[in-house]
Amino acid sequence: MLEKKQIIDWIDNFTAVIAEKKDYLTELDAAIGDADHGINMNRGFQKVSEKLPTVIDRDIGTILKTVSMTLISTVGGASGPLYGTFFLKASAVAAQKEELTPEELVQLLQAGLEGVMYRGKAQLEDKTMIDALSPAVDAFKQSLANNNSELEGLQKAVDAAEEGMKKTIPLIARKGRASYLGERSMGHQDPGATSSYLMLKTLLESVR
Amino acid sequence: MLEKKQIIDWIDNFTAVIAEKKDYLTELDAAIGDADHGINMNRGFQKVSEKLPTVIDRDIGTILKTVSMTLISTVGGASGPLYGTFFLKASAVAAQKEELTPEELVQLLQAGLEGVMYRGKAQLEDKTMIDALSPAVDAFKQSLANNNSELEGLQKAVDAAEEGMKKTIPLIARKGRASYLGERSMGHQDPGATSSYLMLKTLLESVR
Amino acid sequence: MKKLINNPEDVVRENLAGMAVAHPDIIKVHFEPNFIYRADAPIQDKVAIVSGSGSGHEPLYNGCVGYGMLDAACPGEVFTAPTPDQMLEAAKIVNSGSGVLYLVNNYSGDVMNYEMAAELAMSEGIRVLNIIIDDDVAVKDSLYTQGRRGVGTSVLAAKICGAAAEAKYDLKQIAELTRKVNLNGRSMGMALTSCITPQKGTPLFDLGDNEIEFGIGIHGEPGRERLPLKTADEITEMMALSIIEDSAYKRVLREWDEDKEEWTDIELIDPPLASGDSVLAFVNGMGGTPLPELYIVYRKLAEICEKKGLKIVRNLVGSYITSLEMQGCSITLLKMDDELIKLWDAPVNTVSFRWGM
Amino acid sequence: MKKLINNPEDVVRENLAGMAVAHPDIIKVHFEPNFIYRADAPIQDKVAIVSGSGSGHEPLYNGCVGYGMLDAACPGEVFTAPTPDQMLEAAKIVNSGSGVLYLVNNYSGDVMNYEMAAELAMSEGIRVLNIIIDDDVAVKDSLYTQGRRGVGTSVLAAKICGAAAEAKYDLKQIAELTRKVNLNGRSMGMALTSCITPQKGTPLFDLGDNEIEFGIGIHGEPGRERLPLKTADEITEMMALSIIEDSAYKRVLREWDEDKEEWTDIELIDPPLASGDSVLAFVNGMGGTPLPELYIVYRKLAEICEKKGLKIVRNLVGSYITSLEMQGCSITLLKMDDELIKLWDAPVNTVSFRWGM
Ligand SMILES: Nc1ncnc2c1ncn2[C@@H]1O[C@H](COP(=O)(O)OP(=O)(O)O)[C@@H](O)[C@H]1O
Ligand SMILES: Nc1ncnc2c1ncn2[C@@H]1O[C@H](COP(=O)(O)OP(=O)(O)O)[C@@H](O)[C@H]1O
Ligand SMILES: [Mg+2]
Ligand SMILES: [Mg+2]
Ligand SMILES: [Mg+2]
Ligand SMILES: [Mg+2]
Repeated sequence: MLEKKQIIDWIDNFTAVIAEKKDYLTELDAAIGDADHGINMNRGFQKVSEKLPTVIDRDIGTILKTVSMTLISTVGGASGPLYGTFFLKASAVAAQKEELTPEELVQLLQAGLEGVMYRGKAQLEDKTMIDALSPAVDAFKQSLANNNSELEGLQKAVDAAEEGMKKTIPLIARKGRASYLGERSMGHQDPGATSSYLMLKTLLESVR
Repeated sequence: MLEKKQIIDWIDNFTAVIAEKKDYLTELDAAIGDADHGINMNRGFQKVSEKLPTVIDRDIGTILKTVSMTLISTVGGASGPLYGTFFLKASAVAAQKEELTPEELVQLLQAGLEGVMYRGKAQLEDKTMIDALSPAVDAFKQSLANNNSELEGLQKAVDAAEEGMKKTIPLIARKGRASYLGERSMGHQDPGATSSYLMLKTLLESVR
Repeated sequence: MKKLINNPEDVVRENLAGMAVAHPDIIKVHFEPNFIYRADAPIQDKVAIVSGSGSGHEPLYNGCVGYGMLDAACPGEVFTAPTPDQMLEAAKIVNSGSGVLYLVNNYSGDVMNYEMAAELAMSEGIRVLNIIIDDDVAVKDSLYTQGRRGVGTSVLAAKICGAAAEAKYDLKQIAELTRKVNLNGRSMGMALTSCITPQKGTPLFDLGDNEIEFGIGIHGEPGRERLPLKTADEITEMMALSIIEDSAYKRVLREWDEDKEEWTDIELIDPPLASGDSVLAFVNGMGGTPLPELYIVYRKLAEICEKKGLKIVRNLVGSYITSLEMQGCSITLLKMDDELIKLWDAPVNTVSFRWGM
Repeated sequence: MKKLINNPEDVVRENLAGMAVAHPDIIKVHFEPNFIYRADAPIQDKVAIVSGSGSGHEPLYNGCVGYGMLDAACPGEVFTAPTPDQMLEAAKIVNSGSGVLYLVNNYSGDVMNYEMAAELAMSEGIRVLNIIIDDDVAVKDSLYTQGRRGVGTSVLAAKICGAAAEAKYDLKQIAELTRKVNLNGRSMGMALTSCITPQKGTPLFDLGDNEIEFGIGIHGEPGRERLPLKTADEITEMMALSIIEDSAYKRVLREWDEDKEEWTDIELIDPPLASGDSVLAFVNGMGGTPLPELYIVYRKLAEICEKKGLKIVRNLVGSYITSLEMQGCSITLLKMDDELIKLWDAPVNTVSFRWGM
């Protein structure tokens, strides 16, 4: 069972993680993009941390929708609509809820992932955040199907996200700015996959 | 007695000296001007060396006037009109002549100097080419008045020009581009005084 | 980092504030969300055209707002696509009821933010069409990439479609015209140096003293390949030939289908240039390149066009789409016909473009 | 050195060649000696205005040739005053018999070359007056220096006097008007970086990462002082105050006396700016500075002018007088009256300036 408090912690902690990893994410983006991913994400989550206190008494759906709307209107670039859509679709699953069952959490992540895929039209191995998110959702689902605990499932998800993130290194990008580099995008880790991995890792840590 | 051949040698040799010292003069100008004095002078004298063969059969006046006109129409900047005027006024003294007496040579340099002063309105110690030319003409005149030979007189002129050139180092510029630097022009040798010293030194070497 | 700025976070806002006080006769500026719009908006019975991408490309769209061109421009953060609320609020102010065309460059960020903006605007009852510009021949295939980027052609499209809007083309007609401009425009760019974004504070990439990046976009991204430094004539020839010899390019773009009421993929093919074609030749500076270098490039480009049988009927030389202080340039060739020439020549009055009035 | 050029020696010529093919409707180009002139020159019954200085400041005078502005521009080598034969031949082509005004910047090279040009032109029966622009307040005294340099005001003078020539002011009247513009204009500039001339190939001076040059000219010369890097607002304030608080400036300039037929020194004093004055505010980029930075400066300048009681009635923001790819900017304030406003607003059609037609 995931309580609202843990969701709020997740967002708060992820805000801190993004602030701390801002330069790292930006450096990753400098190699195959335009050197702003950390800056973009940080601008968005700083604003989220301003907005969050106004809705902490509301349901999880409202909280996640606020995160979504704030990201959509402050991040811009590719990651703004993508993370914005992720949280928007996630918020629909959590509408009216004060807590989430493990199954609901999987649904929530799954919905977010599907939103990202609809908006961005990327597939697995296009060297995007999908490469972290998609295997994570699969691993989480599988783990629950095997009757593991929520924590165990989340741990599997984070492991899969990390593996997916690292697997982006040798890939040739086929979506987003990095795709223009063609073969020159090989050998670099995708910034969006990295921030997605960090997002799931922070979720695990906030739940534990 | 100075023969036409020696005048032609002087111009030829000075063309070579300028080509060789181009970067040096430009560096001097970079410190207190706009880094083009060597480039300007070289552009002019390269053109002079193209034009000269067409007039070597004419009198010294015509030869020097050709040098003048070529410099005026190719050098530009401050040094173009100044060296152009120097040779223009000098050429008037040598009009119709095939050789020059020592006295005529002094008059020729004196006329050139006066032309430069009229055109540029600079005085001694303004940190310009005047600081090399003016003491040189004085020393030459003085030396002849003391019944020294032409060569001795020219040697004195070159020594005085060198001393005048070095004396520009501590001066604060009051004319030309360097004057905008105010006290920051101190400690640098004036490029125009340097090229003027080289011109006289080359004359001596071409006569000797 | 040496820039004439105060805080890096304030660059976009203070730039807009400066434009607002400098050009009140032409534009107004709205803050939070940020956008620039025509001082006399909305214009009755006229389709409104809204564009804008990341900042750092000035004058670009900011300079294109005014009579005969854009109704509004939405500048994002530096090199970052603007957010949907900017385009939504801009659309609300400039829409006269005749609908809004979002002119979108084909970067994943721009495309997605404009799609969200269109969804929001339509949900508020504003008729909107998104048309994408993807003209950068440095991107070879559309299957394994995001597809061609939108670069030089977007400014030309803003001028031509802006004139069409003044001439009372309706929304569908302008959408069709924009597609036509896009399919007939091709660009190629290169960089001699990188640039420094205010937020990052260090160069986006390192280039050796004897290297250039060939096939760049306009966001300080590295290009298609890194090459040894060449002469202006050699570089011009490489760029011009990549454009002139580019073969038919097929891609799938997502547009809103007003009948089905959903985003639909449409396939578009642009025909290659051919001897005998009339073109508009646009030599664009990346910001830090002195104007004479652009004319040196234009001079060679004119020579090559002549040799290839292309007739330059109009031209544009200057730094219109920049990457901050980057040194480099791009070439755009837009195949022209009588309609496009007439619309190009039509009066315009913006900060960057002014003629005929 | 990384530049989009072929041979350093060919930069000026190839730039002109590019301009000639790009703008045949506005200008023609003459080579050896080099100058650009109005495509429709000479204009009957109109005084001709000729200017030009070293190259490397583009678009500057090259961009000012056309209806309502200059009749000819004579570009020298990079950062080197042009030679008298350029101005002479230009005068011969553009003179319609109403005489020629040489608009000269106060650099020793420019002044001397234009004096020689005037002497040559007069000896060929062309009536010529040389009027000098010296507006750079970075130069404090005129006694121990070459005197103030001609910078931003020269472009404004070209526009205003060009309009006066179209309005059929005669030569003496235009000379008087030019003096008036000069005495009412003041400029101040600064640099964040140096620049590289094609011929030298290395930076003209070295600036530390946290240093700026304050009080520079436009030839890549070092400035009045080197200061630690500051914010845009601080820099703008320093520049604006040097101009606004500049006291009356007295200098002696050499002009041709048509009665005495000789060069004569005349003493001129320009009155300081005072609260209540109307001004044209011109923020100029040095070439490598992105446009938003100029608007950030303009924004602060407008604030300061308001505080000081100066009313900005017209403005100009952009890179019009550059030093190649140098980063930095200058501010010019020109005190305006009804005559100057009317002439500023008059129609103009050049490569850089186009309005009212
Ligand atoms: N179409 C897409 N689908 C999924 N993810 C994408 C897509 N395009 C880009 N991304 C992700 O966005 C990241 C870049 O985000 P960011 O740098 O903030 O935006 P931008 O590319 O606009 O500068 C990439 O690393 C990639 O993971
Ligand atoms: N008014 C003047 N009178 C005499 N010499 C001058 C004057 N102005 C400049 N000079 C000389 O010209 C030299 C600079 O020449 P150059 O660099 O070729 O021209 P510019 O200063 O136009 O770049 C100076 O070093 C100085 O000696
Ligand atoms: Mg990015
Ligand atoms: Mg010099
Ligand atoms: Mg970006
Ligand atoms: Mg010079």
